[in-house]
Formats: sequence, C-alpha cells, structure tokens
Amino acid sequence: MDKKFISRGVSRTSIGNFGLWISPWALMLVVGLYAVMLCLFKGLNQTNMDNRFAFGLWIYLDLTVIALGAGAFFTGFLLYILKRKELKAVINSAVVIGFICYSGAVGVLMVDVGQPLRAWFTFWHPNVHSMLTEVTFCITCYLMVLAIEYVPVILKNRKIKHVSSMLVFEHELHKLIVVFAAVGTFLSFFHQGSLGGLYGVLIGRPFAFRPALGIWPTTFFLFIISAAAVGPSFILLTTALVSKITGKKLVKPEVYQLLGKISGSILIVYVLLKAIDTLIWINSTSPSLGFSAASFYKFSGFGTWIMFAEIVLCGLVPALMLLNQNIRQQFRWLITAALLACTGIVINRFVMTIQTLALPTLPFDAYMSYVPSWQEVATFLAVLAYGMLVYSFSFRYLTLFPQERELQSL
Amino acid sequence: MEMNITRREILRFVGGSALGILLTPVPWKALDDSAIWTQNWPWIPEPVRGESSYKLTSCTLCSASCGLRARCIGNQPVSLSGISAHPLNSGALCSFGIIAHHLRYHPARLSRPCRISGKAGASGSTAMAFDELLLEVAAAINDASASSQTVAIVDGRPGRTASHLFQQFAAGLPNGKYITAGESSLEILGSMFEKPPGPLAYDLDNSKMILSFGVPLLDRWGTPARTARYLQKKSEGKQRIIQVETLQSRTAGMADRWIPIRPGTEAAFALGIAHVILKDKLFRDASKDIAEFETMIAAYPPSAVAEICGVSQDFIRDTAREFSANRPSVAVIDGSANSRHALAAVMALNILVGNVGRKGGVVVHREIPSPVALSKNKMSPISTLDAIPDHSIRAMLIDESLSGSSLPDGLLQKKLTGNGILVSLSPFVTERPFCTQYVIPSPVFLESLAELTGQADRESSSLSLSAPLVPEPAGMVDPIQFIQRLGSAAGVMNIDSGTTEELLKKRMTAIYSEKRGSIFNASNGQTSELKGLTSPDELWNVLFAGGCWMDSPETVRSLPAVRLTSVSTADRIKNIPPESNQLLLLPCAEDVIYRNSEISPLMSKVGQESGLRPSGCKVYLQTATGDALGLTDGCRVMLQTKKGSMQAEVRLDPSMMPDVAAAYSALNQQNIISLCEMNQDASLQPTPVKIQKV
Amino acid sequence: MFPWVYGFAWTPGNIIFLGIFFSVVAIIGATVLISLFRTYRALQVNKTEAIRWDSEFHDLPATSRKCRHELSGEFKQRTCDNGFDCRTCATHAKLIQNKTLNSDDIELPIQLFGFTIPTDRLYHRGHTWVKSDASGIYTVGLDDFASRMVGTPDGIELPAIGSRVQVNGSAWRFKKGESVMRILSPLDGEVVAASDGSDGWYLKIKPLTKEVDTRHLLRDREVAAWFLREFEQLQEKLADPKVGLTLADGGTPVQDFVKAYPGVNWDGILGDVFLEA
Amino acid sequence: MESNEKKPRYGMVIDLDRCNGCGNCTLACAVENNVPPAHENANERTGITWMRVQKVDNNRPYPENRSVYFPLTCQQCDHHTPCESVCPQKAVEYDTETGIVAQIPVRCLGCRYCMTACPYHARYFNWWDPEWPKGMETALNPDVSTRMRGVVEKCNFCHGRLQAARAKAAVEGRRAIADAEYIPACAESCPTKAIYFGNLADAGSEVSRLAKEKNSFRLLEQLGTEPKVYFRSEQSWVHEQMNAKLKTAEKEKIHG
Repeated sequence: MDKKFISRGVSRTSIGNFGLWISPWALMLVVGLYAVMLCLFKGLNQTNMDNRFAFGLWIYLDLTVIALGAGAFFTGFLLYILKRKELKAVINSAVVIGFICYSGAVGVLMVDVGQPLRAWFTFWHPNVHSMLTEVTFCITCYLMVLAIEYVPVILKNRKIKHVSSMLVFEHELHKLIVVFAAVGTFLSFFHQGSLGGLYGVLIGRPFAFRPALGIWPTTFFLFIISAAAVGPSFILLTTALVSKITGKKLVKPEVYQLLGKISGSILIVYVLLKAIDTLIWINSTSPSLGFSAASFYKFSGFGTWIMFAEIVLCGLVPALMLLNQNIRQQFRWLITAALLACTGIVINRFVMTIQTLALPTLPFDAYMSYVPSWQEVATFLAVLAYGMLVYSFSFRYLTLFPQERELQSL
Repeated sequence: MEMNITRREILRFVGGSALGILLTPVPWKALDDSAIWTQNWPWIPEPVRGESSYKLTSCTLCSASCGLRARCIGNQPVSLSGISAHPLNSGALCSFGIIAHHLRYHPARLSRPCRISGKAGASGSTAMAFDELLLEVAAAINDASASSQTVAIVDGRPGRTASHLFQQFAAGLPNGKYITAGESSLEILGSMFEKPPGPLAYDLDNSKMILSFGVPLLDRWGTPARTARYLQKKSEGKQRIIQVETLQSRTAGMADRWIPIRPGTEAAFALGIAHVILKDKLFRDASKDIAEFETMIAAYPPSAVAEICGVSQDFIRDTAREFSANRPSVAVIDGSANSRHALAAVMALNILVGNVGRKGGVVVHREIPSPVALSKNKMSPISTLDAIPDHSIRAMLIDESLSGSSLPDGLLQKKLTGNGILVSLSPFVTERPFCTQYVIPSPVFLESLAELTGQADRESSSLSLSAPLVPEPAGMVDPIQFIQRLGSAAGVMNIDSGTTEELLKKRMTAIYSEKRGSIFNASNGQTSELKGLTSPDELWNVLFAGGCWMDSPETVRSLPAVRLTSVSTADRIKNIPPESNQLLLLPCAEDVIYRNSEISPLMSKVGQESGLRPSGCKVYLQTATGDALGLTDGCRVMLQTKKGSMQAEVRLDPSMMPDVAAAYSALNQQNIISLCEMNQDASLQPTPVKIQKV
Repeated sequence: MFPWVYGFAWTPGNIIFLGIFFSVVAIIGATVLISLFRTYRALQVNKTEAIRWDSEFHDLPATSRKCRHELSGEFKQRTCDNGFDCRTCATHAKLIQNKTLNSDDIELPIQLFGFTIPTDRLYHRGHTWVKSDASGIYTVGLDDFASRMVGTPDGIELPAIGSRVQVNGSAWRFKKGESVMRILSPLDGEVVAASDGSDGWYLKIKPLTKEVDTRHLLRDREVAAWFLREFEQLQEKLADPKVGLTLADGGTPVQDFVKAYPGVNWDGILGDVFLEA
Repeated sequence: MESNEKKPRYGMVIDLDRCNGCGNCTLACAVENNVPPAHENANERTGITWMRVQKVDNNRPYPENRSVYFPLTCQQCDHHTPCESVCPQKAVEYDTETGIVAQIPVRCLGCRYCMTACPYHARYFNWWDPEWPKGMETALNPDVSTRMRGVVEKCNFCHGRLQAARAKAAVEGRRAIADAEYIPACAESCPTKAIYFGNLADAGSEVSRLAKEKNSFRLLEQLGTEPKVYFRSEQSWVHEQMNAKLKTAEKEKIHG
C-alpha cells in the first residue's frame, strides 16, 4: 500500500512486518520521553549524578555517539573532497547515521543541563576560551549541515521527486554538496577535537590533563584522529548489520573492504600517537602534578587492564587486522576488527569521562562510584530508539544504498 | 468583487512577515529579556530587603547563657553572632546558638496544649484547652496526694525564679518532690561533705590542670569559648588538659594528652590515680580523715588498674603525678554518661588533693538573691531522682521550656507508677511512648522573657536575661505562669503571685540592693562594679539588652568534714571482657543531637546533610575489628544484645579501640540506649553485643 | 556574541572565534540561498524536464547506462555519462566520422527471438522508434520489445495536440499494473497528432527546425546488438524459479509479458526498460 | 602579578590545630548565603555546603591515631582558575580587583563542567529547588539572593559582605575599605579563631605573615593553581599526609 513511496526496483518487507519491527522501538522511545519529562519538570535529582559525579552516563553517551557518528563527515570528506567515488555507495547511510548521532547527542545535552531555557546563553555570552563553547558552536552548526545534507536524500523519495520544485531543488542543492562536505569537515575537526580538549584541559584532574600543543591539549588531536579512524568502521558495521537484518546485499564487498582499509590505516596512526601520549603522561605530566600514574590504577575495577584493553586489544590489534588484505577479504574477520576498533573508542571515551571523575584528587578523597538511575538509562535508550526509528524509516522510503537495486537483481 | 486567496499567497504572507519581524529589534530584545525572566522561578522565595539593625540578648539554649547579637531586618532576626566583649562567651557561640533563630520555624513546633496517650509506636495526640488540661493534671495530683504517691517536679535549670516557685509548689504538696537535673557529678561531690557547702561549680578558667573523664570540654560542654581560652592558656603554659576517654573525641584530639581506656573503667582509673597519690605521698591533706577510703583503694594498684583499663601503668603514675603537682587542678567527669560510682571515684580525687573550695578547683557559688526564695512561702529542698523509690511517682512535671530534660527516658519510666502521668512544658512535641503525657507549649528562644542563671564551669555564678525580640504565638505559657496556674488548679496556695516581669524585676531589686558582683554592659562592652549602677531599673535595662551580672566569687574559709563512703562500693568496678565473637557496645550520641530538644533544620549541614537521618544510626569499629568480622565500611549490620536488636550502618575507623562498637543513634531514631544494660542509677553499662551483617 | 551584548569585549580570542563562527554560518546560509535561487530560476525557464532526465539518468543502474558504442563492440567497457544524448557527445562525433554506414545490405526487418525490428526507422534507447514521411512530419511509436512489455495498457495519457516535447523529456505516459511509466521522447518538436497506439503509432511530431539532428538515435546494425542486450537482460531478470528460462527455447515471445509472468518485479523491469529510476 | 601588587588579594589561613570541628563555619555560611536546609533525599554528595568540615586522620590504628578537621571551601585559585576558564558562558568570574572567584548563578545553565574541573569539590549543584520550612524564608539574609534548581553555586568569600562594606565606605566618602570591615561569615563565626582572613597582597597583614610560615601549606599546591586558602598545623603527619602523593610521585621520578 505504501509502494508508491518505496524506490523503484527494490523490495521492502510488508507494511505489517515493518510495523512489528518499529513498535518495540516506538515503545522504548515513549518510555524514554517519559523519563526525559521527569528530568525536565522535576529536575536532575531524578538522576544519580551528584556533586562529585557531575557528569555521568549522558556525557559519556554524547562523547561516544559523536565519535561514532564521525563516519558522516569523514566519508563525505573522502567522497566529495578526495573523490573516492566508491564511497557513494554508503554516503547516504552515513549522513543519516551522522544526523541521528548528533541530533541524539544534542537532545540529551538539553536534558543534561540544569537550565535548558538558558542553553542559548552560551551563544549570547560565549567564553571563547572554554572547550565547551567550541563544542557547542561547532556541534550546532554541524547539526545544521547534516540536516541540509539529509534534505536531498529525502527529496529523492520516489513520491516527492515527482513534485518538480522538489526535484529541481534537490538537483541544485546536490550540485553544491561539496561546500557542505567541506564545512562539515572543518566543523567536525574542531568539535571532535574540543570534545577531547574538554577533559585534556582539566588541570584539576591529573588523570585526564594533558599538556598543550599550541592552544589545545594533546587529547584534542587524539580525539580527531580516533573519531576519523572509527567512523568508517562504524559505517561498515551498521551497513553489515542492516544487510544482515534485511537479508539484502546493500553494497559491494569492495566497499566494505575499502572502509576497513581506511579505518585501519588511520587507526594505526592513532594507536601510535596514543601510545606516545600515554608514555609522556606516565613519565612526565602526571608526576609533575604530584600524582604517580600508578596511583590511578590501584582501585578495584579500574586496573591497568583497562589501559591494555583500550590501546592494545581494541587499538593495535584491529588496526593490524584491518591493514591485512587477507583478513579484510574474510568478511567475518573484517567485522570483528571493525567491532574491536569501535570498542576501543568506546572504552577510551569511558575512561576519559567516567574514570576521570571516579578517581580522587584531594589526598583525603575517597574513590567514588556511580550507578545511573533508570531515568538516565531510559533517556539513553530513547536516543537509541529514536535512531532506530529514523534509520528504519529512511531505509524503507529513501535510497540509502544506491547499489542495492543492481545488487539484488544479481 | 470577491477575492480568493490561494495557499501560496498565505504562505508568502506568513514567510514574509516572519522575515520582516526578524529584521526588527523585537525578537532580539525579547531574547535578551527572557534571560531576566528566567533568572529565578516565581515560586522561589526572595529575601525581604530592608535596613538591618542589631539587637543584643542572651542565649537560653543552655546554662552557658552566651551573649549574642541578632542582626534584624525590621523585627526579624536573620543571623546571630556572639558579643566579643562578653565575659561569659567572649564572642563565641556554639553551633546550636548560631542558628537558634530558626527554632521558631521548626516543623515540630507545638502550637496547642495536648494529651499524648502513648503506648509505644501508636501514640495518639489530642489537642485540648489549657484549663481543661490543668483540670486533668490537677485531678491526678490530688489523687496522688490522697493515695500518698509522689508528685515530682523536675527542673533542668535550678536557681531561676521559676525554680523557686517550683520548690514552693512541691512544698505545698504532701509528698511533692523538687528534683534538679543539674551537673550530677557536683551533686555527688556535695554529698561527700557532712553538710552541703552550697552550690558547687568547676572553676575551669583558673585551673592549671584539668583531668577530664570523657567530658567534651573543648567542643560542647560549658561555654563555647572554652577551646579558645584553653588554646590561649596552653600557649602560655598556664593550662593542661588530660582527656581520659575511650573514643577519640574532639576534646581527646585537642587535649595535651589523650588516655584511651576501656569503656566503663573510668572509676577504676580514678581509683588507680588515688592509689598512686596516697601511696607515693604525692599529696596529703592532713585535715581529712580518709583512712577508710585508703584501705578501700588498696585493691587498686597501678598494675591491676592498668589491666582493667587496658593502658600502661606509666599513664596512671604520670597522670597522678601531674594531677597533684600542677595545682590548682580539677578532675571533671560527665555526669550524664557515667555511673555514680565513677562520679564518686573521680570526685574523690578533687577532695584528695584539696581542690575543693579552691580557686581553679571546685568552687562554691554564692546563692543569687531571690525574693521568692525568701518569701513566706516555704520551698521544698532539692532532692535527686535516684533518691526516690522506683514506681512511686504518680505525676511528674518537667520544665523543658529552655532545653530538653537531660534525664534519660529509661529512668523516668522506672520511677513512674503504672498509671503515672508526665506533664512537660516544652516548645516542641517530644513523645515519650511509655506513659500518658501532657504537653504545654512554651515560647521558644527570642520569643519570651527568660531568666538565665548558673555557670557550672565558672568561678562564680551569673544571671542574665533573654529579651523577647519577636512576638510569641498565641497560647504560649511560660514556666512561671505554668506553675502558678497549675498551683491554683491543684489547690496549692503557697506560690508567690505576680507576672513574670514583676517577679524578675523584684529579683533585680534584690540583687541591686546586695551591691555585690560586677555587671557587663553589652551596649558599650564595659564590665563594671554593680555598685556603679544608679538604680535597679538600670540593672534591669542593662540585662534586658544582652548584659550579664556576675556574682563575686565566694571565699571559702573551711569546708565541712568529708566522708568518702559513697565511693566504697567501688569494688563493683571490674573489667567486662567481651565473650568470643562479641564486642562491647558503647552508646554515644552524635554531638549535634546531644540534647534531646529540637534543632534547626539547617543543622543537617553539619551532618553532611545525610548524617542525621533516621537511617543514620552508625556503629564505629576499629578497622581491624571490622575486617576480622568481615564487615566493610558502609555495610548494614544488625546489633544484637540481651535487651534487643537494631540495624546500623558500619563505619570503619582506625581511631576506634579494638573490640569496641561505638553506636551513635541519630535524630528521631530508636534509641541505642534501649539496647544497653542500665545501672541502678540509670547510667548505662557497656554491653556485650553481637554484630551480624544483613 | 554581538558587540552590543553585555560583557562583550574586542579581545583577539573573541574576534577570531566569532569571526570563524559567523563566516561558517554565512557560508552555509549563502549556499542554501544560492541553491534556492537557482531552483527558482530553473523553474522559471522550465528546465524541469531536462533536470528530471538528468537526475533519473544518474540514478539508473550502471547496466542500463551502457554506451551504444560498447554495444556495437567498439568499446570494451563504456558507460554513458551524457544522458544518451550523442548530439552533444564528443566521443560519438569522432566515432561517426571514421565510419560510414551502408544501409543497402539490409532492408528486410531483422528477426530476433520472434521480435520484429524494422530497419527503416531510428530507435531511441527508451524503446521508441522514429520514422519521417515526405511532409517532414515524424511518426513516433513503441518498438516490438516495448509494446510486448506494455501489452494492453491499463491506461494511457497522451500529450495535448500542439504541446511541445523534447528529447529525453516525457512524451506520453501509460499505466500498467501498479506502475505508471513515462515514455521518453526521441525528438524535439510539436505534437500534431496522437493515438493510443492501436494502429502502431502514438505521436506525430513536427520538428521545430528544418534540420533535425538524429545522431542520438540508434540505427541499422547497432539496433540488433542493443536489442539483443536488452533481451538478455530481460531474460536474466525473468530467470526466476517461478518463471524458468521460457524464452531461451526460442519460441515466439508472448504478446503481453506482464500478464504472462505475474509475480515478477515488473515495476523494476519496466523502470530499466523505459529508463526510469 | 606586578600589576596586581596594589590590588588586594583576599585569602584565608586556617589553623588546623585550632579547629575543633564544631561546624559553626558551615552553619554561619549557610545562614549568610541563604543556603537552604537539605532536601529530604539529599546526601553528602548532593547536598549544598559551601563550607564543609572534613575529618582527616593519620591512618594509624588506635591508640596512635590522630585527626584534624579541615574546613573546606572554595580555595579561590588565583592562577589558571580551573572553573573560570572552562565555563562556556562566563558564569564564573575571577574579579581582578580582589582575586575573588565568584559564581553568577543567574548566568549559569547548569552544565556542571566547572564542577568536574574543580579539584577541591568546592562547587555545588542545585539538584532540587530550594525549600525552607514554613516561615523560615522570612529569616533569609537580604544581601544574598536565593538560587533556583539546576544552577551551580559556591563560596565567594561572602561577596555580599564586601559589597556592603564598600557601599558603607562609599557613603562615608572613603575609597578603600579597612581590613576589619570585611570578614566572611565562617571566619567571623569560628569560636576558636581558627580562620584568619585578610589581604594576602599586603605584606603587613597577618594572613600574609601566616601564609609564609613554614607550617603553612595549600591543598594540591603542585597543580599550580595558586589557591588563596592556606592551612597550617604544627603536626608533621598532617604535612606528610597532604603531600603524600607528591612525595611518592617524586620518588618514582627519581627511581623509575
């Protein structure tokens, strides 16, 4: 019945099945929105955050999804600036995922701040020396860019494109898409970096503090590189996942391998720099602030294993795997490597946000732990559900994978 | 002609106007203003602005009667601070005093007289008119007189005009008793003389060496100025404090020396010191006949005492030496927390080295002139609660208008008859679930004219007034009105008449006529001879404005003979070794809830917000002990004694003595006391306790 | 943010940071406005048809965009990038020069798997043929392949007499099953007559210019090659367990494929045949 | 710094040996700054105590155990003030005239970045709207306005009192205020005179004299944020305890 909206030549499951698929996500979204309302109307006492754990699950979530969503800008950069045409096969999907990640993150931030009504103060009275200002400005602009990049994908819908004005606008907008790709890259570069700087500048948290290169702490650059490295992996994973769920070939195997290769080659650089940074921190930065690096790892839960897992197991290993052609050609291993790479970044963001706050600073401080409340978790799940819904609808009614049509007839 | 508007046109219009408005300053101004609108929710109270003025008065929360300065906006006090020139507190206030102006807003504030018929748990409170209440109480009192049962009136602040009226009331009844809940250690000391030499007090300011048995001298006992004075004298080498205490209290922490002894072995330690003093002839007051005592303490050589108290013998010897060398010295002990044996043993030390009647030791206060006391109406003598047989009191009246009674509920319950009633005059609802209780609302600090006497830690007694700075709510009754009204209701006629103000003014006149002592004038910070004043009215005015009259110290010629027999039962003192897998339960109270009167809600800040919660009953264990029992910091446990059981949260604290469990019961909490063995004198014994994790 | 907002200061930090911010916003805004303006202009001068074909063409699967010269074997592998408009294609021009077609060795209609392909006319990649008569009027019809696809349409929508059609613009539409298809016009011109195809033709078009450029249309041999390829592709798509390779046996093709083979994704196939994404 | 020679730098020296942990400072502070009583669900990690008293002991078992009380408040960092630099919208102000770091709650959007930046945990978030028992709101201090839910607040050395003192001076036509005219509530209320307050920039002042003493130290001095709150104690274990981390780190630097 909704055939008129589904692109020509591709098959989609019946509207009934589709309904079955989205209803649990819709439910999750509703529950999450209820939790959000609680937080907005009753205040943040609904969360388990406190004066010691002033940042919690949400900030961690924001940092993570924004890192994973980096696929959007990086793919765009490779396709439109470096003209890697093969990536046309995933760019639409990448844009949608990017849009989901960023809009989700911004949404959660709005709940996370104590006075959302005053969110615009950051623009009105900006303190340009704060990393958070940089983040706020860049993310807002970039979300705008992603929205604009999303428009052509929507206008290409089989039904909508019959409206001449829509068709023509799409055509004209797409001609200039390279501008947005460029601006997007520029913005992403800065906010990914400032997200790292967010913690790197915390002189009061010797665990996170890093010396500055120019005006930015090293984490600034590490975050950019790590995001660029993991973005393609995440696109790879999502594409593979969608193709698994729908049981359709969506892109050619070469595309998967290309994504893997790009991811791997940047990841190896990242791991190298991260290792150097860590060594400098252990031997110079941390001691100079009066804290032996070892002292940070003597607490149950946060042993040195976490560092090993982050840098070696989920950094070096996947990097080497992705750089090896034979492994790339075996889909299962390719996926495993991509998964490891993403996990590595997930751990890294966790260490930066949560572990930093858990560790004591004052000589008589205790080591603190924190467990998010159901409201926090529900809000987090709401973002997941929102993403699932937006992506499901986009996949059903828009052309996210141009190669799908020819691949399915083969 | 008819015009038809297409959708396109409408859209154009809307879009165009939107764009147009954006180009006007309107939206930007609105944005800026919204910052102002969102500055605060409308429902959040903003402080009342206004010119601030300062009013001077005296704090009624305890007998330290500190002088304080209230910053007022209009008539409303918004903050309190000490009067720095004040001789009693030299500018210091305690943490209760500094927020005492919040008390009147306490949620538990009592607004009407009521009857609380309380069986534990389900206590029902019925509001009633004051006269109605008086009739019921009077009935009970008459019933008592008929059936020759006792009617007791308990006074936490003896020496006031009201106290004397209480004594008259008690005297007017066949078996009325007037009971003071004062500093019981000094009462015991008094009882060691053949005839009481008069009201006794510690002269801590002039003492060279204070031997304190668990008295919180440096945090909450007596004047809040104590710590500053001690630190000053210490720096000049004029005063030392030795703290003998199981726990590392703040006083123990700041004292020159902390001697941690096993719980409940204070008496043994004191006798050990006495033993050394006599044996090594460190001091000998030939005037006293202490042969009996000497033979008794032969049983307490340092070796034995060290064993009992769990300290080294040197501690005992050194302490004995210092105590007798640095005279004037004084031994003080916390009356509310120790057995009478302990009190007796410690007080014996003061007699032994001749501290009594000596400046810097235990001094005798002169009686403050009181017309009521001298009036034709005779007053009943002071008696102590443990002198009264158990289950013999039909009606007990307690004046809690100034601060809560310091008598443990356990003791009160023990003394009351089965149908006994308890009448308390109090600003707050304090439920005692073991009897029918009548509560009469009294005005709270800053609301009424109150008279403050005493000073158990000064060389001379003092008198000051607390003036009403804010109007009191309707239906409040002050102690004097209370006893007068009750007297007439119960047909007790021998009570002086007159309003509170009249009676107090009379007393001023009497004091003025004595021409003795000195007077502090808060408005100019000067302390001068009372003689200097021109009239009783001037005295009244000075005291009414935060001033203070200080009696001249008594010069003791000779003291009556002593009999240290009350110490003779000390052989009951023994070391209670806990059985295997048991600890010794040491009942304590968070210092912020030391008194059982209500406190400002803001006090939660001192307890780090959650420290005073009902769920906040904590049991402190030595880290090693805790580990041995497999208990972690913060875990919840069940405390189990012969008397009962309760839940508590474990705190591992390296400062704790091994095998001791110090339990702090929090505000409005099942009282930890209910788990402890009680001595005959209602003091608590350290009790063996089992601790299981829950 | 703005100099007139409380607390603003002309510090280098502010100038650089806000400078960058405002330029980014300006760039984004400008780009959007430009594309809006161009859209408006395009709609004014009615470039819609051309744009539609352009975007359609680029969305077609590569298999449907083979260059005619790959079909004729002159190239190993070449995909058209010019919307099948050889009139403006440099490569095509070159190839045509060094090759003269002598059309005398074939006059009979080519027979291919039961399809009849008359050689007296030019073919458009959208499966229309063009035939001119003496009066300079061009007749447009569907080739055998296409007409068997359409069979008897469930509806047909012809352009108004006097209306203009343009190369690769929509000529007429028909409805078949769920899908509405548009037929690409092989020529520029004015519609002088239209028919529902019952007598073999659909449109009669009067060219706008005396010289009619037909370089973009297929002719002679290459028609066969193209037909063959189209046919093979159709076979592949019909290669479906339910259908089986019924055509491989060389039996005469049915008159109405769509009716004959239900349960096939005709929507997609028709799209490929009539070059509609 | 040179340019600031003339300008006052207000600071504190807290004598740990004089503090008996009574909590007057905490209470006086709450009264002065209209900090509401704890919400029923608040705990030591969600409550607001601009000035809090922390017991610190030497970790030795009974009977060698000794402890002191640390009155902890905003340490008023003078250099690279961690919270000031991170606030995205200038809701934290470092007053170059006095060196006082102040929070502007009406400007704050409650992102709590400053709280993660502060190594002293001296900043507090309003997890609840403030509530006072009926009638108690009439006893609020008129010089300090109340805060709403969702914003951060902290010690500002009783800035309200400084303003009042300045206003008074202005009325009397004086340009500067005398030291005695301005003292925060905590220092004023301390019954043991453990908190000295004054101008660190004035070499003659008692605070600057005490701050220079060998027994004085600052918390986390090695972070280089130049806090303006000093602590002093005669007890050596306190010093060891406070620099413990520094020492171990140095050791490892030498040996490792």
